[in-house]
Amino acid sequence: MARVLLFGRLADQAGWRERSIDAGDLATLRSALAADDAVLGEALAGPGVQVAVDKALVRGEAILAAGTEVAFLPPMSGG
Amino acid sequence: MARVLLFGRLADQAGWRERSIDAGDLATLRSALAADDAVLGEALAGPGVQVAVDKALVRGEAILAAGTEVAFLPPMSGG
Amino acid sequence: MIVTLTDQPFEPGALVTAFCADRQETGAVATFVGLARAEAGAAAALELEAYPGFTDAAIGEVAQAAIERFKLHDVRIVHRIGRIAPGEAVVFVATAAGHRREAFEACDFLMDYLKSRAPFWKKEHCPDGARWIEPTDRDRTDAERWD
Amino acid sequence: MIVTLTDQPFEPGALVTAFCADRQETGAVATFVGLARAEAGAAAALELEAYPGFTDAAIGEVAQAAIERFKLHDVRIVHRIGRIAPGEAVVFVATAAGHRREAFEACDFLMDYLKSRAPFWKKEHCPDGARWIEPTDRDRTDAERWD
Repeated sequence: MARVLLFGRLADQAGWRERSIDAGDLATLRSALAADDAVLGEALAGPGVQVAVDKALVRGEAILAAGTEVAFLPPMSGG
Repeated sequence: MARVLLFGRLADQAGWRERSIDAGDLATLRSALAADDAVLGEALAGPGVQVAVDKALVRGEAILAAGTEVAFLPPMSGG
Repeated sequence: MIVTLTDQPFEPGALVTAFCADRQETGAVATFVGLARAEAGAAAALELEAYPGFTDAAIGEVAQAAIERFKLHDVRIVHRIGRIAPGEAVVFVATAAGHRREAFEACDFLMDYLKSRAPFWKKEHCPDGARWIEPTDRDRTDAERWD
Repeated sequence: MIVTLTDQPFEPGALVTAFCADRQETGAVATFVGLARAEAGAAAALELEAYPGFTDAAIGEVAQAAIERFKLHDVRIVHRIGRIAPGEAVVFVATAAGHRREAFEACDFLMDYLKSRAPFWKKEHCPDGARWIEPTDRDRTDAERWD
């Protein structure tokens, strides 16, 4: 189970901020999220959305161990 | 009588900071000061020394009414 | 160097007092306080979201880079998160250096980073609804001065 | 806009608190605190002489020029005079503006003026005697940036 976090407009779009999802890698996780909510799936793949795995930014694929935290970060606005 | 004020190194050189001197204009005042202390007279005419009459900078000659404040200002150092 | 994210109002003056205390080599302390503009009641309330553990770590890395780049003695950063009322302090940055040029430039550099690139998500609550906002062109231009 | 010369120690944090209070349009407050460096006891004690009524008026004129040039909402300046112990605050400048660029630049501008051109006379007291000092080349170069 990965702990999935959504921030900013992604959380508003999805209607949730945190959810546990069973997925062994990032691609599987993305598919599970898109199967549940196609609009969210598209938003997560949208321009400028970054992914952090256990608080480190990753590009492309990542293996997700049990308890891994995956955060989807829309473009950052600054403070 | 003009009230004469010295600042910075000029006061240290003269050994006084404030003195009343009878003079109707700046040239007379400078002569009186130089007659009393030739080294000071030279310092007051030295490069970068400015004169303020009643707290306004003046260049060249100035008439001194009774009670006028004349300040000799060595080069300013900033704070 | 300390970076704090807080969802509670904070007092910039108290931070300045603590930051200036007991310094030996420091001749210059520059600070910046960003306030949520009140604009006579017309202002939108501001909501800032951070990713705790990620946002503060990212800011800390940039603060450390500033310490090295500008030869700082110390940095203090406090940033509000959550809902911020008009007139309240949003951000505080203090930099300590031997001389003023380094203190000013580092404070300016850190503010440009915080306002344009730091991992926050900003929402404005207006009478007609809420919207997520992006950095302004000026924020981007300011930040690019340091690249 | 307030300019104060004081021969007593002052607390920069309290000035920041007062300066930030009750602002409507101000989004940005930049401040600078100049400290007398302690340098582990090796520092010379500093003595600053001013011409009361002349020095504060001259500073006030430059502060007013800064308000116009940088579109400031407010300026606060406090400058110590007399004998200043190591570690004590020598100068405090705060600028309030709508946005940060103007607040920073005005604070920087005012400090350059205060450090290089303001009507003060500065004496350093060292173990081997006292000497009057002049602005450094860097002070002059910094101040000339604004001409």
